[in-house]
Amino acid sequence: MSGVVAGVDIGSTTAKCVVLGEGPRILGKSLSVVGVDIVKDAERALEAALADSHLSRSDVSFITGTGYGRYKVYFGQLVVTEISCHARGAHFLFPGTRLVVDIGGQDTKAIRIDEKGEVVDFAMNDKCAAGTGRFLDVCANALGYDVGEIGPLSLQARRAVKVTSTCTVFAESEVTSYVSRGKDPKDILAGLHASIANRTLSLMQRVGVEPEITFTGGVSQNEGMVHALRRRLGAPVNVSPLSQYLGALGAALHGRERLSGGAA
Amino acid sequence: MPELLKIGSWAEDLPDGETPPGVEISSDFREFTEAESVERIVHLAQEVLADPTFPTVRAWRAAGGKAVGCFPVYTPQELIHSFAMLPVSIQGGGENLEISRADAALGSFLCSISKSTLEMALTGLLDPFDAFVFPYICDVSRNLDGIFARVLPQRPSHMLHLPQNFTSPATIPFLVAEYRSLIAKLERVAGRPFSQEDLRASLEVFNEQRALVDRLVVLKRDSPWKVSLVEYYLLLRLGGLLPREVHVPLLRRALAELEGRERKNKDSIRVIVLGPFCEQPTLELLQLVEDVGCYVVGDELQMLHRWCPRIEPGSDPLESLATSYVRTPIDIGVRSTPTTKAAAILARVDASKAQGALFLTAKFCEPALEDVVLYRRALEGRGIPYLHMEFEEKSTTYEQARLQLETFAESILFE
Amino acid sequence: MAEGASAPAVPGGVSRSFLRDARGLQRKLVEEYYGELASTDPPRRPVAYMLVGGNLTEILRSFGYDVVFPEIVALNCAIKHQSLENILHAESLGYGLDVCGYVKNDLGLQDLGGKTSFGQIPRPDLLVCSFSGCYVYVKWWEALAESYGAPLFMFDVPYMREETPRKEDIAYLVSQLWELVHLLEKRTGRAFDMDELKRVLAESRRAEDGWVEFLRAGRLRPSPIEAYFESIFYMFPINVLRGTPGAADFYDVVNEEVRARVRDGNYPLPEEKVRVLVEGVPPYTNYRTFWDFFRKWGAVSVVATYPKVGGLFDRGFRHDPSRPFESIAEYSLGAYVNQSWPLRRKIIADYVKEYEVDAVIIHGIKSCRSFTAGQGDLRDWLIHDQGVPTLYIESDHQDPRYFAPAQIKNRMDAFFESLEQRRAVSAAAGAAPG
Amino acid sequence: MITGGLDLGAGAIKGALLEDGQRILATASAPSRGIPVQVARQVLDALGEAANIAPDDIDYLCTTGFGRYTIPERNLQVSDFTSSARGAIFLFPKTRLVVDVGTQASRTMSVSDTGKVLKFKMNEKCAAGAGRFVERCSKYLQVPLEEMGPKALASERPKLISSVCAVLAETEIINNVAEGVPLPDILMGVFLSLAQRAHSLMRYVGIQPEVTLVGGLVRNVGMVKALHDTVGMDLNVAPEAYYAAAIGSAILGHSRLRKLAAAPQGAGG
Ligand SMILES: Nc1ncnc2c1ncn2[C@@H]1O[C@H](COP(=O)(O)OP(=O)(O)O)[C@@H](O)[C@H]1O
Ligand SMILES: Nc1ncnc2c1ncn2[C@@H]1O[C@H](COP(=O)(O)OP(=O)(O)O)[C@@H](O)[C@H]1O
Ligand code: SF4
Ligand code: SF4
Ligand code: SF4
Repeated sequence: MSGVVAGVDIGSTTAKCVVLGEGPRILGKSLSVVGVDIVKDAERALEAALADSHLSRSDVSFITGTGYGRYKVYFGQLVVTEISCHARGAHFLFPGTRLVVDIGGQDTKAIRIDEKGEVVDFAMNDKCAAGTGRFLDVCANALGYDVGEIGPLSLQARRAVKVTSTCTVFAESEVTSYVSRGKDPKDILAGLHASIANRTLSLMQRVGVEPEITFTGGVSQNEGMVHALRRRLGAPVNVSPLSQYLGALGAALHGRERLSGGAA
Repeated sequence: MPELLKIGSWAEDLPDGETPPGVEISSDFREFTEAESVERIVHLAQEVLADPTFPTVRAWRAAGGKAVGCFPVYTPQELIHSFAMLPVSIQGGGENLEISRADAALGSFLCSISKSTLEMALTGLLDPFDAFVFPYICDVSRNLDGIFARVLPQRPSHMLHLPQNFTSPATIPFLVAEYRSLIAKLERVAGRPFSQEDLRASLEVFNEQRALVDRLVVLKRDSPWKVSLVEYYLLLRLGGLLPREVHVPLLRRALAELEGRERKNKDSIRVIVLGPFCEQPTLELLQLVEDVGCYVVGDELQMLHRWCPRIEPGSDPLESLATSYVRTPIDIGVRSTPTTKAAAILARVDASKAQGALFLTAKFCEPALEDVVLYRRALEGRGIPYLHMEFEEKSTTYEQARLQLETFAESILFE
Repeated sequence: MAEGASAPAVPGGVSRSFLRDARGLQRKLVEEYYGELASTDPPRRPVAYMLVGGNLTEILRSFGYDVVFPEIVALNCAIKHQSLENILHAESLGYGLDVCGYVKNDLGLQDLGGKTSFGQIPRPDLLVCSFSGCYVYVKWWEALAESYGAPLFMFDVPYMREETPRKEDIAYLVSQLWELVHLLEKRTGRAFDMDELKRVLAESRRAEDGWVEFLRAGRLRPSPIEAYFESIFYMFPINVLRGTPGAADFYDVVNEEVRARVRDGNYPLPEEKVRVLVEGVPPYTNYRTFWDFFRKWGAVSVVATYPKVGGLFDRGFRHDPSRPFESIAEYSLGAYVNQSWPLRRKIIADYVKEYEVDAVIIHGIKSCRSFTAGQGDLRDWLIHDQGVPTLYIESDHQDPRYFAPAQIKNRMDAFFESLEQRRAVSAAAGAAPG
Repeated sequence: MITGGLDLGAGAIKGALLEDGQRILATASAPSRGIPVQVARQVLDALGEAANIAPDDIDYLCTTGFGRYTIPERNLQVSDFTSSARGAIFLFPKTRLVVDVGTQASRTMSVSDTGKVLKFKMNEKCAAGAGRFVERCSKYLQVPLEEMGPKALASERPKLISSVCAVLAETEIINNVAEGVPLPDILMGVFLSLAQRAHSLMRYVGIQPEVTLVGGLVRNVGMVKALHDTVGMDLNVAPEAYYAAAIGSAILGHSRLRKLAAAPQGAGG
């Protein structure tokens, strides 16, 4: 049996898959938008990652599903919540990590982990989708930008506009009203990012702010958000180009442990 | 009316984490004692409110005094005063305070004032206080006391059970016992024993303040064009932030100016504002109410200073204080109504000759929310128009509020 | 960690076969109770509305009143999925989104005529507000008084900030109790009968003994009872039928069943993996779904705070026929939500020890501030000061719109998963030291 | 006399030109994107073109809607409630209750026989009572906005949405799709859920015998049917009702202009 394992992370917004070889080698990965047919999306995510790693289905000996749609990963042998997976993934990339902050499409999580990468405590945004990727997507849309653009733009702000509405539904109207009052979109964006950073900090304080922090999830690809978080914390934050894949990576790692009969 | 000053964007301008510059107020409150015009007083009041570090309390402490923070709506501040301590009304952190830790401790679906008060406790902004009193006005205020006991163990906090049975002969003795429990804590904080004589003197100081507050309330009711809602509110609000001895002369000077004011009576509608008895609307919102054409001729703002007309100290001032609470019928969301809500609201509308009622309730404030239904039923029975809007401490956009207020005014004014 | 599935891994419909006769008897009691209330056969007994916390059932019963608890009517509606309609109706009357779901459900139901699937709820002749532990009680009863025009008796119960009440507190309460007695004498034209009250109190006491025996069964390992979910069924007699022989007899049946469970090895779960304390009001609209989230992980609730809203009997309190008024006064002070946070924390810490609890689940209620405001701080205290793994989740007790199954499940899965992992790790470390 | 009404909504800017406050000369709309003033000009140009008049021929311009203060050339601005009520009465003179489901907000108001607003209510925060929600559903269900209504009509067992939050509701819908609920049932479920919210606003204000629908929702047959079924009574619907607020403000502009003409010394706007 090969030591190749795969992790499939079906989030609320995107599906991610990582194929992991023996040792710390990522053989391939994929990222796609989730649609309405989650079962198919999961399959496609796996196929794409396999293609990326030039492998076929039979080369993979263990598949783990995670994320909101983890129960739809019918072809997998194990399901683990994305909380455990992000913890594991972050620990793998940055072994000193003690606090993981995952901002995804619909959830924000703060996860405190120990030196082995086990979850000690976690907190999630409770009330609603406020302060998540969706919130940024909606606001970006209202300003006529693509999500990829808003981070860099926010960094050019001169004077952040204060955004108070954290409700995704109403933030949109707040943003529109600032535009109509002639505020610079960059300043509005800086305000939006600052407001999410503040929300996120509040979540982190629930579990305790620990010295080494790793930022994961799709929103960690947004430099503006990374900057806002660093500024609000007054401390460095680990980010990696792989950050969005850490859930899938963690899932693969959990699978590997299971395969080798380790603690799982 | 002076232009509403825009203060308090310090949170925007400064890098996060830095403490804001305090408004310089000399330790003897000279600025307040010297402030001659209403315009100047309003300006000072806005500065005080925009600064979450409690400048008046710091000034008091600088002179060696002790201060006790009181959560709204009613606390017997006379008691605190009788120990020569400064009783201060804590009414939230205002729109500039970032809430980050309190959310976690309290839960999401709570009024802003409870969150911002806890946030201030967690971030050291309440350090200028020596003790706290939380009256049982609602479950949130009550629970805050127990949370304070954990997060600020060095500073005593006391939950005061305000009775709700106003007919039992045992109520007044019970309230006296409640006050005695509070007194026991205050004695420890102040480092001196309670004295009936001191309380008697304090009652007189508060009586003087109440008489002036009454004059202001009557002025606002009878000649609403002479004093704007923002001025009115700030003058009252200062009453819970300044030493009473500073507030009383200040209010007297302000009243002299306001009563003599020559202003045009605008074509506005007369409304009574119900609901903001605890958490306070922002100044912008208050101003908006009058901007769209409503004169506020009755309200529930800052009830503490006008709970009862005056308290005769009598032979047992403590009992007099308790009696005044129990025997003064006040129709407000945090006190069970002895009559019916319908009778209460209609009497208030009649007394103020209001043409409409505006319910401004703090978001998540259950005591206020529940009354709205009974009130509106009574108002509908009489064909009195009303509008219900919720507010939060932090609002930067007022589009929705403006839209509804304008419609409300238009619907009364236009045919 | 849960096994992956080759078929949809939806863990619906887990069997709850450990429930036997008591559950059926409870159903019967509820049906009979509402059936009697609904019957229009004269002569009708007068009806008093009352609240669970600090209720004065015994006194009213001694005057021949029937008691209706709108909270319990509301929770029955919610369990039967009938709450949303009432809530929406209350919202159209003007009750805001953030008003307590009990209040909205009840006032909505009343306005719609009081018809439920378990019977017609009669109108009140008297409203007794035991203001014990929740300010909303005051508002709610004011609203009822206004809509029914029935007289309202305000029974003001001081909040407990010290473990023992002051003598002035007791004096205040006893005085109010006598005022109630005089009011009842006036309304019924009957003289107060102290012997009858004592007899009723003795019945209460017997029921209380039985109820406590049931609750304490959670201390066994494994626990033969589901202290949280099962209590939802068995709280009815202790709160509503207290003072009647039926209540005490009911707990005899329950306890017999619990003993049989131990004897037969018929436990709530085949394997008790995690012993849980649950704090907070249940999500009645979805409590079965919620329960399944526990079962899936082998989690059994061995103790819960919610069943104590009607009194902290398990902490030693009993109604006492030899001190009738004083003991009623002490009872009304002892509702769980009438305890200050420091006292609540102490109760929870004691439970964690006495019941050998592994983890705490706090269920916050969106529209209830009395129970909920401060539960976040409680979580913090449990984790950091007490070292007990704790999960906080939020939904509503009455409003199904706030129960987000996917989100709650996700949090529960992650929580139990991490518990399991940490155990596995420490077990591995224990097995191979060094 | 030609008066113009501009309704600057969050989703679209709608305009109407009226002759003597009685005859609709033209209506036009454009989506609200970018700078409102510019879009408003486009709408005004389109109106002028359709009615074949020059911009200067508009004697009086009255704005309403979210952006009513942003247009410098306006003579008057009125609130959305006031204008929609007037528009509804103009279209259906016996209207006593007006329901408006727009992009951001759902509103309802009771009106007098002269079109005066008596009581009104808009949706609270946290309630997914608005058209933007429908737009987003359209996006991720991959059904064009215009087709959502007609598709929904085929529903047999509508799947209601329980969440009050627009964002959480989206997840719920996605779940439903994943569980194989037929598309028409999902769509109708969305409309029925929105209709229930609108209905509770209507009940708050008080149901009246004649109800008129205005705003964006009249363009959606699914929503109209859902509301009809929920309320259980006939509702006035007309294509012009999409422009009710714009029409209403043009009418209000006209009566203001007449008043000004009658009392020339009080001119100004
Ligand atoms: N390149 C990028 N720049 C900025 N934001 C991004 C980028 N890629 C993804 N995002 C954000 O990440 C979110 C999705 O995060 P993800 O972790 O994939 O969510 P989930 O796991 O819930 O599906 C999107 O809502 C988007 O806001
Ligand atoms: N052709 C259409 N088909 C279906 N729905 C439509 C159509 N046009 C608009 N809508 C709906 O109407 C809403 C916009 O309503 P509108 O009254 O213009 O809002 P606002 O006044 O806030 O701009 C949109 O969100 C959409 O849901
Ligand atoms: S605003 Fe209302 S809920 Fe909040 S503390 Fe004050 S009275 Fe209580
Ligand atoms: S304790 Fe909570 S659930 Fe019970 S009545 Fe009070 S607010 Fe409602
Ligand atoms: S509607 Fe807004 S505030 Fe309400 S739950 Fe949803 S995102 Fe949060």
